[in-house]
Amino acid sequence: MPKLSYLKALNRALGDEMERDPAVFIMGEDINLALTNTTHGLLEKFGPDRVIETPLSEQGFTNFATGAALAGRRPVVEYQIPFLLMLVFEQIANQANKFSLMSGGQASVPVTYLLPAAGWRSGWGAQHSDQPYPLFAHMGVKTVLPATPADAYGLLVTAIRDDDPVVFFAPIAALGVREDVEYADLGPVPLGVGRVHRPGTDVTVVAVGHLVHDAIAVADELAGDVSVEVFDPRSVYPFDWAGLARSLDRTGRLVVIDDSNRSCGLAAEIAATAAEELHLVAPPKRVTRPDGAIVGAAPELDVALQPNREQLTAAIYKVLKSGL
Amino acid sequence: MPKLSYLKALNRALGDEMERDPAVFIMGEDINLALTNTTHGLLEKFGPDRVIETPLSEQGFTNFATGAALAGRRPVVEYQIPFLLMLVFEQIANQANKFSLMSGGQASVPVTYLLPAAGWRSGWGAQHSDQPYPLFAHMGVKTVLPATPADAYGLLVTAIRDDDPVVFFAPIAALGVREDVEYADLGPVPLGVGRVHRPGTDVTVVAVGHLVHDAIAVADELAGDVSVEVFDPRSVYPFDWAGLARSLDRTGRLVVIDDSNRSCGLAAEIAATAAEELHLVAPPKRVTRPDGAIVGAAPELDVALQPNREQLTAAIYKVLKSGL
Amino acid sequence: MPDSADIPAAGLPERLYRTIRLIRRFEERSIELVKSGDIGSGVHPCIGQEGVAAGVCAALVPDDVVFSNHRGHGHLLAKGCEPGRVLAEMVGRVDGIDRGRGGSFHPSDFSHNVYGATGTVGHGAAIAAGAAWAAKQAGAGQVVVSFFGDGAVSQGALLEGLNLAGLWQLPVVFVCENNLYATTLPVGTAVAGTITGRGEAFGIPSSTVDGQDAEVVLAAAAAAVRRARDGGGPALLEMSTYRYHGHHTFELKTRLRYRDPDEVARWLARDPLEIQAARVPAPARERIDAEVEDEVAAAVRFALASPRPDPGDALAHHYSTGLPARAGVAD
Amino acid sequence: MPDSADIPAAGLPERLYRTIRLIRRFEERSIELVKSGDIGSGVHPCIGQEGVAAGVCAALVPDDVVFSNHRGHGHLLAKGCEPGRVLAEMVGRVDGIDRGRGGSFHPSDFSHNVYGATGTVGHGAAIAAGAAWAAKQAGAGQVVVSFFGDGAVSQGALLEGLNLAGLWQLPVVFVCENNLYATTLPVGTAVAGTITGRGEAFGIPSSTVDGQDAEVVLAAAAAAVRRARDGGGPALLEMSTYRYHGHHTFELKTRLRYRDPDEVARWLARDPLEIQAARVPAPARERIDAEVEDEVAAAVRFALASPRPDPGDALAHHYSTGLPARAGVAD
Ligand SMILES: Cc1ncc(C[n+]2csc(CCOP(=O)(O)OP(=O)(O)O)c2C)c(N)n1
Ligand SMILES: Cc1ncc(C[n+]2csc(CCOP(=O)(O)OP(=O)(O)O)c2C)c(N)n1
Ligand SMILES: [Mg+2]
Ligand SMILES: [Mg+2]
Repeated sequence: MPKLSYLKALNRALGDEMERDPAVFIMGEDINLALTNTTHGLLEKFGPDRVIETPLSEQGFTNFATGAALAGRRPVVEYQIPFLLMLVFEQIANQANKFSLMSGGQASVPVTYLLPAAGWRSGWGAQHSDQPYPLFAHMGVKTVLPATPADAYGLLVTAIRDDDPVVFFAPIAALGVREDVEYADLGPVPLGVGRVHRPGTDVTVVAVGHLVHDAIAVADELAGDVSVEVFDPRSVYPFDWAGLARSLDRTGRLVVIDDSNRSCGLAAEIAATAAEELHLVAPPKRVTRPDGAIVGAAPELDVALQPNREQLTAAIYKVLKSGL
Repeated sequence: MPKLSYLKALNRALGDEMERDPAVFIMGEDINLALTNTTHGLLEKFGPDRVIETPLSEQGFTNFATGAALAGRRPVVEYQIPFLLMLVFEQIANQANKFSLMSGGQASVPVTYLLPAAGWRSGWGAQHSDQPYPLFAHMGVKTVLPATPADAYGLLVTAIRDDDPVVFFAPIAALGVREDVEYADLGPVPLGVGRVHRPGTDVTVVAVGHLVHDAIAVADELAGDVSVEVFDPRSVYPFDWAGLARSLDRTGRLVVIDDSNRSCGLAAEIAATAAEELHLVAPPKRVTRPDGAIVGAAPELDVALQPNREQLTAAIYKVLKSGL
Repeated sequence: MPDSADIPAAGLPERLYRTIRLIRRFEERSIELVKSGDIGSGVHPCIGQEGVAAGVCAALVPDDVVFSNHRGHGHLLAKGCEPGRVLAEMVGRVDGIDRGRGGSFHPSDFSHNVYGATGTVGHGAAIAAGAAWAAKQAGAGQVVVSFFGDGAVSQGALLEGLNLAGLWQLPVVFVCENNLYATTLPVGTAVAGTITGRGEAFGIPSSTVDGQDAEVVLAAAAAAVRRARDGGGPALLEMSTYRYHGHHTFELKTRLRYRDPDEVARWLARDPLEIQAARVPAPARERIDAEVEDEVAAAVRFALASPRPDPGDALAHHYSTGLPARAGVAD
Repeated sequence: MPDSADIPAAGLPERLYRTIRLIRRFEERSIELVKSGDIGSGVHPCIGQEGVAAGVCAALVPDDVVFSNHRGHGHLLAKGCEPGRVLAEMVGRVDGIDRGRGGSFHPSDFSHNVYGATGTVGHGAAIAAGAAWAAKQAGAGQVVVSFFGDGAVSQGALLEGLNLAGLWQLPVVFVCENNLYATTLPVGTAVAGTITGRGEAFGIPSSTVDGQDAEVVLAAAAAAVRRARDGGGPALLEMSTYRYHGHHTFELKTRLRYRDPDEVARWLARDPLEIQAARVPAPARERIDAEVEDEVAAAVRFALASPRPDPGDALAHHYSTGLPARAGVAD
């Protein structure tokens, strides 16, 4: 079976969808030369009418994509750095995502916003390592954060085919992940449907993106001692509450490990919903980033601010020992 | 005792701080004529070097304020509409708020971002009624949302004097609130210190902004039947966790009513922290906006999407009946 | 290919007069409906600027696309939208062009290729550039018009959009309605350089046009639209115009003083309605006036008779796929 | 008032040569430290562009303020920052100008009035306008310089900043280092119109300058700085220059092909170091070269000898008031 990398899965999904649907095109910075590797070979195959190299005008071309979408096209817009999604936040959350509503359903804005560089870049400092996906969830913008190559392929295909704006976060730390897959088995993955990577009965660990792999590693480590279920929602918004409910019905205990900031982050939403609406026999625990930027030029400072396996392990034992 | 309105409190705080500290100035759109009334009389009193009317260049003048702050000034920047804080989100959260960190403490950016129009405008549609404060909390930007005229005065003074960026949300629905105060009693209110508006023993209702007044009304209504404590954090970030802990130690039961969207909103953070770290004898409940924009030209549609007293009352009874 | 260059000359003055008159009376009735509380948002009246909407849209064919802005009623009526459905939208009823979800501020009517009016001033120009790119790719000769005001030309996203349009030679006509004020801000205190200079900086042919004379507007628009249609790229037309009312009907209460009465008087003397009326024989004018009265009266009746939306539907249309927005309370 | 117009002519060629040589050798050593893994972020080398930093900063007095960008080492060294502390910052040590919190990408050094380098391309120009406004208000004749690249001129916030600077006649000199590429994007495929045309659109005197000749750069900068200091308002200087290395040291691995070897050769033939070297007598040059070698060697020793930050301090400096950032785990 061929090994598919996460990065190659993105590239393949883009190529397949551009092949399948002439309405699909991609725009962004340095995509002709595939600086991020996601667009590798696309210019040669589809030409400059489908692969649009843009100036450094993120707000302008994000709005531009909205206009092209209103006119029937399916743009994929690539951004090189997480903060660029903050720079265009208003164009996505307050404009693109509201056209359907404001037009009473006449308009649809099927744009995919692709960030193939979410999260920490070692030593790149305070402005290159954010994980702004909770911001989009808060505004009700469809948002995905796949952990595996097959899910990355499937959710990118789904995002492109979806009639609403969808923000796609690909964590830097997961881009190298490889998976044995039959290409024939690759296909769309529905929005809002999670996945249990590892069944367990003692505690549910919710993780997204690259942290899914850390959660699986910890689960393996603790196997025998603790039966950990690893639940990966895959979509940040809409969220698979039913899937999480099924898992908590089994375990009754919850730990969330998340790479976004703590306050009003994804882990907060999961812990809050679990506490309010789902089956818990012990207080939930969160392992997240602090509410601070990744620090700077000193990797040791950065690492100190990132959720890690030791913290996850400690949290798991804490929830096992505690009860309500 | 003179009656002070919320709006007048903002105007008075601006005037007092500009009087006290020549480094303070205000910039924004239509402030010469005080379209929002917050700058009433300031141009006449302080002149065009301290009251700067700006073109429609929100990103430009938000960055401009950062530059003036780095050079030792204390800008107050007014925005007319909630979404404008999304438009400049990157300039505040990724730039202004990171200069202190990126400079290793050399730089400070004492800018106050003043939104005297937070929340719903009846019939003004999908783009004029947002409550984006959880977005700033998520990024660790100091954020306040006072409910009363005296708190509005005190927190605006504090925001202006604070050496970090502070976003000040004044809810439209609270601007008309009036309060008997001795001007001599007006003074700074510290960041991150909440306030118990009404002590109670059965349940803690956390509310911010204009919803504090609804919470108090419901508490009064239920008095005799249920003893409701109304806790107003006043600051969204930093949050007064110690104050909330003291309240929950008394009540053990929590309802949060909040006008921001549900997912990853302020209520999510409060419920999550309470569930994880504080004393609860029953699952917390949230009464929030849906993850949707306020709808449009039909007020009845808008009202249907806003948290209301009936929902709060129902939630209070629910948490009283439930246990862990 | 549609051809906007040959606009039937026959009855042209009458057609333009009719459009201007319709917009004028529609706006006047709208203001009454604001006062009566039927239009909850208030409105941004375009009274005084009708010549721009009438002239520009007369240069378009139905396939052409319009992006409007907050002062947009005139753009929609001139593009051919039904007055009754536009007004129903403004009063928030189910028969509105947007089912009451857009309102006066965010009108769109895809049946007439009005793609919308985002509330973010200036950003519609960049959105329009994207629609124009799609039109160019489709190759059917469609032209996109983006209306915005003088305040919008200091918004970065608009300037970015001009760059993209100039860079890729897109079939878009940028129509800047320079009414000298952005709310209370005089254009001279907001714009360093000139408005046309901003278009030219991005290689876009730009010119200033008398926006009070619909026939002058039409001539300028027709030339720009024709060039865009023929692959000649974008244009920017700065329309010198003036709003006779406040920025928004809230000025009926707030009474902001920021315009010199003499200035107002000078512009009232160049009323686009009167300028065009003078070109139409009295009998025809009276006939048109009567027809417009009936049409506007019918529109008001239609709008007010339309049912209010069911609050139970408040979460509908948030997503094109029908995904219901997540509710604010768990049951 | 400080006066940049009378720059001491005595030893000027030597001073400019020394600065260029220092930047060149500093960058070459930095690249070695990237290869050795000591600089984790990699760097954006300014080799080939040293004439711009040297010439512009020679026109400034210590009180003047500089806003740098991602390709900023040269700006800092030319402004007088200590090479050792700048390098310590790049390797993330506590003796760095920003205590290791800024790194190569976000350097600031308030002791030399370098106010920082935001990562958001172009936005520094708008920030610089605000600092210039504060300087104008202070009335001490301080001038602010904002360095940015050709890619930045398509960023809306920069264009908004130009409008504010032109509108309010602020003492800011916008220095666009046009090295023909934004990462891999050729300027001609990004900029409709011209770069100077963008400045002029906002009423800012703008000119194109040979960025490879430090003395030409200095003359142009000195005139602009003098005018700004005297209340004459902003200027935009487009410096024609070229980077001899990749956009970022990641190109050492990725080997992107986007520049014609002949083009590279043509620009190598106009090396700012050689151009300035030709104006300095051999003995002086050899003395300077030796001094620079010692200075850079000492800088490397200083940087690598400086302690690494304590991970326990990771939450420090997030807030000027000392508020500790909220931790990611509750204890
Ligand atoms: C980006 C942005 N800034 C501010 C506002 C608030 N606002 C709405 S309309 C308006 C004035 C616009 O003036 P102009 O563009 O000249 O159009 P006009 O109202 O004169 O037709 C302002 C400031 C907004 N909606 N969007
Ligand atoms: C707003 C923004 N867009 C994109 C990037 C990613 N990026 C960093 S540097 C750069 C190229 C900048 O080119 P230019 O302005 O010409 O400066 P140069 O690198 O050539 O010195 C890009 C695209 C960014 N940091 N900020
Ligand atoms: Mg105007
Ligand atoms: Mg460049």
